[in-house]
Amino acid sequence: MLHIKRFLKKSPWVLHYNTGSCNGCDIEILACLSPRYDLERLGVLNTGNPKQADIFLVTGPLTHRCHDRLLQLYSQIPDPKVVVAVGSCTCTGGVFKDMYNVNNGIDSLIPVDVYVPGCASSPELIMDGIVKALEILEGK
Amino acid sequence: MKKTITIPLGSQHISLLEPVRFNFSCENEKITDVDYNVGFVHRGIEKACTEKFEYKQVGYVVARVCGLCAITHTMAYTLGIEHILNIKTNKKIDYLRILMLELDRIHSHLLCLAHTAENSGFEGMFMKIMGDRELVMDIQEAISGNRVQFDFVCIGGVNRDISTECEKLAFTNLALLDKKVDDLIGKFTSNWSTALKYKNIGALSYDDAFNFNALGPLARAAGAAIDVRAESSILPYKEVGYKMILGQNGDIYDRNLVRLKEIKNSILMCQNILSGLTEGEILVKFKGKPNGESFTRLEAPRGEIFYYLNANGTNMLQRVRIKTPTFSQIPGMVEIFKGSDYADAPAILASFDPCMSCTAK
Amino acid sequence: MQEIKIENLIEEITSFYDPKLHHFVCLNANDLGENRLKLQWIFTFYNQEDNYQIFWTICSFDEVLPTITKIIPSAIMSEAEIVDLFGVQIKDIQGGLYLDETSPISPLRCSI
Amino acid sequence: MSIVFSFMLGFFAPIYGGIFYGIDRVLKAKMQRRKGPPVLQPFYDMLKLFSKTKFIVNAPHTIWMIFYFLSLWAVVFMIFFGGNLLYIIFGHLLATVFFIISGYSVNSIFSQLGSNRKLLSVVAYEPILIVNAICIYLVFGTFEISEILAAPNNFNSLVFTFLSLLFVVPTVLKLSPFDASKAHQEIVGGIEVEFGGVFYELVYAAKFLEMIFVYSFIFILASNDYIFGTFLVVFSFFAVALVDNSTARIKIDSLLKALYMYGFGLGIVSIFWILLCCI
Repeated sequence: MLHIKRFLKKSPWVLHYNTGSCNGCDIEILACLSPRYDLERLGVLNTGNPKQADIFLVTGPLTHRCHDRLLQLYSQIPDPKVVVAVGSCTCTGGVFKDMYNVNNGIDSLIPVDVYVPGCASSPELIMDGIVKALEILEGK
Repeated sequence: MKKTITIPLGSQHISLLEPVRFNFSCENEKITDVDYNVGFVHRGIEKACTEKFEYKQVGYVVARVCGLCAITHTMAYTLGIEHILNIKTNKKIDYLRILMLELDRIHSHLLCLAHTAENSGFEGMFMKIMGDRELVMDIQEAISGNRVQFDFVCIGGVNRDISTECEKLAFTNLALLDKKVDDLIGKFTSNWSTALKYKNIGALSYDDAFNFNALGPLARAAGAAIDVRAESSILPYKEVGYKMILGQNGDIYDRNLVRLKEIKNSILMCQNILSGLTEGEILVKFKGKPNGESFTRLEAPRGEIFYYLNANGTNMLQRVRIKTPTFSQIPGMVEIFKGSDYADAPAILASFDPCMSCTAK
Repeated sequence: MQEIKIENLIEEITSFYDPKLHHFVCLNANDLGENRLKLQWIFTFYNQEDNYQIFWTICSFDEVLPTITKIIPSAIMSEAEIVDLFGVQIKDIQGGLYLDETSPISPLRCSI
Repeated sequence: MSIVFSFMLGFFAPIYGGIFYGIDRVLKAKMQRRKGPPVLQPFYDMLKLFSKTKFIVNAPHTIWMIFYFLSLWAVVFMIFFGGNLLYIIFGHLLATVFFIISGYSVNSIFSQLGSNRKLLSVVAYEPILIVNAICIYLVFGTFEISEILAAPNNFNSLVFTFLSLLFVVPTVLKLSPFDASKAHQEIVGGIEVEFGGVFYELVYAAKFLEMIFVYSFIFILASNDYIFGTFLVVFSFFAVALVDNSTARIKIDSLLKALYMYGFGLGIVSIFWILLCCI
């Protein structure tokens, strides 16, 4: 019997959503796709379409207006899926903690599998996070 | 009868880095009306600056308004508070500050060019520019210790001195980048498909640039000589070789060229600064608490950034007002969208280099 | 700096503003407490170094302020922002630029 | 060619089509100074898509897509069994129409825009295919692929046909600059947008079949000289990848203009070339 599930980690397609971060982590995610870091050699495609995604990269401390959108996107991704919180503010709220329009990290709304720290997270950290996410994806 | 369709762009879309929602009302993919929603990133930084953080910390908080022009935010705040506290910095500090501002401008412009290329379906160019951009990211990392969000500027000076190895690395990388930018200018001017995609698309006329208060490369591409670097004397830009770069038509093509030429100018400034650096202290001591108000303007990669500070003699500021370039340009952007094709909308949007986290704070 | 009355704001700005010469930076609001709001319309001059022209006035939160978007289209953002963050009323300008139902109401206002 | 061999070629078309696609991706990455994914990446993607949860937007949407995939596969079978060139072109058109209907059947604006644009691009490239089929008929006197492949090599008279087909290849494969119908950054993949899981695999594997469809057109231009035919395919493969990497996406009306002016124009030139110079 062929174990289809182990191929999950060979072809992770990424959906990226910004829930109110400062763009620092977002441009580092773009830098990850660039020739020096080249995420595509791990099979990563930046799909931009929740229906075809496996890994959900979220940046930002979850502002009130992004709340519903994040939930919608999360529910549109077919199982199995992993959520990677990129950046300090996405993990805990970071510097934006307790500001009046934020919810202190996305784990107040959706389950997070991998926390990537750093302000801003460097591309190496983000890649580490994605590799970690692949291990979790295999187990799901 | 023409049927009007509404095409949403955002808040999550592959061509967007940040959440912003545009609703394009289109007739046959021709945009007739635009509805915008820019408040997705509103976090409440202005309030936190006056209630949660002391004035010495605020510089690092406002850096998180926007990751792309973080140094400009810190810089503008620092200049404002230094004006209130009456701190005079020396030449070395000014030079180091301009160096970082210009490096930041180079990487931001390169990112914008890459993003415009990507959004017009030009993946090869995106990869090429992103590859070249790593050169300047290396310099930033060597000087400040972080790639983006380097908290380099502090009240009274800068946090790190520049070592001789960094200087050497910066010289080699900048010289290399200079050649690559020349190459890029050639590629942007000679490619058949980019000409179709960029020429006369998303144009802003000279008069509209003034009427809609356009700023930064958007205005300069239309031929309007609007640049805070030329209108402000806080930082010694004229000493280091600043030159205003103007376009003519205000279309995407001109915006790209203005950005590329500004990168060349910034590289020149950085080289001048690095060769003209003198020995000196990097931090000026200061005493007392701020009391008074200040208005500071500074040129971010996207245009004018404005800080209003009001302090009342305590550790907490009374009011921090941040005005960012994209914020005042949105009515102008909406005007440009009208009448262009939806197929061009992502490329036009990227060529504005919009920064929503700046806009919504 | 020039103090103006809120009634003749439109006339003052119309007579002053020339799009080719003056740059509208922003409309700044500052809550001074005790139902007093300081408003500043900040302008600069193109091609002149550090030259500001600031019109300012102090008003209360109950007044309905006039809008200058007819003269300066880009002012709409500044005005919508202070409508949201301070809860003042400006003619023909709706709130909802930044805040939703779940957000606090007029967060930058002093809590007195 | 024996029937069994042809059947095997047709049956395993998605498999080696996938390998072509994998090579294409690696080649593109190398051109962009990247390492790129492994060659077998399309199969990893396929197996992954099988293990995802199944999402169906509505039944017709998915059913039309299955029709599209099956009829495309049937077209590929027809190619390998040496069928009639005109039947193959119209069979492919039928498959594409299923694809377009599938795009129209959901209430998603991106999918419908994708269908509009796909329809326009079909209108653009289909005449070129037919004109080129006429050229092939003029040279070989038959539409049957099996007879064409047995005829002696006469590429000199088909040079312009080859050039004109080079315009069709990126349009059918949705590659830059003629990829307005897919336009990832504008309409998020167009018709593909609403598919997820195993049904997206159909769209994904259809790309491989489309590759086989267009490249087999180029292959038969060399008739019985199979080595030269392979060379033509490899050459156009490189040329298309190079152009894909060095151009931006042009708008759908520019696409129509470009295809009619150059692609169709070259097809007409080809007819005159054959009639005046070669017969």
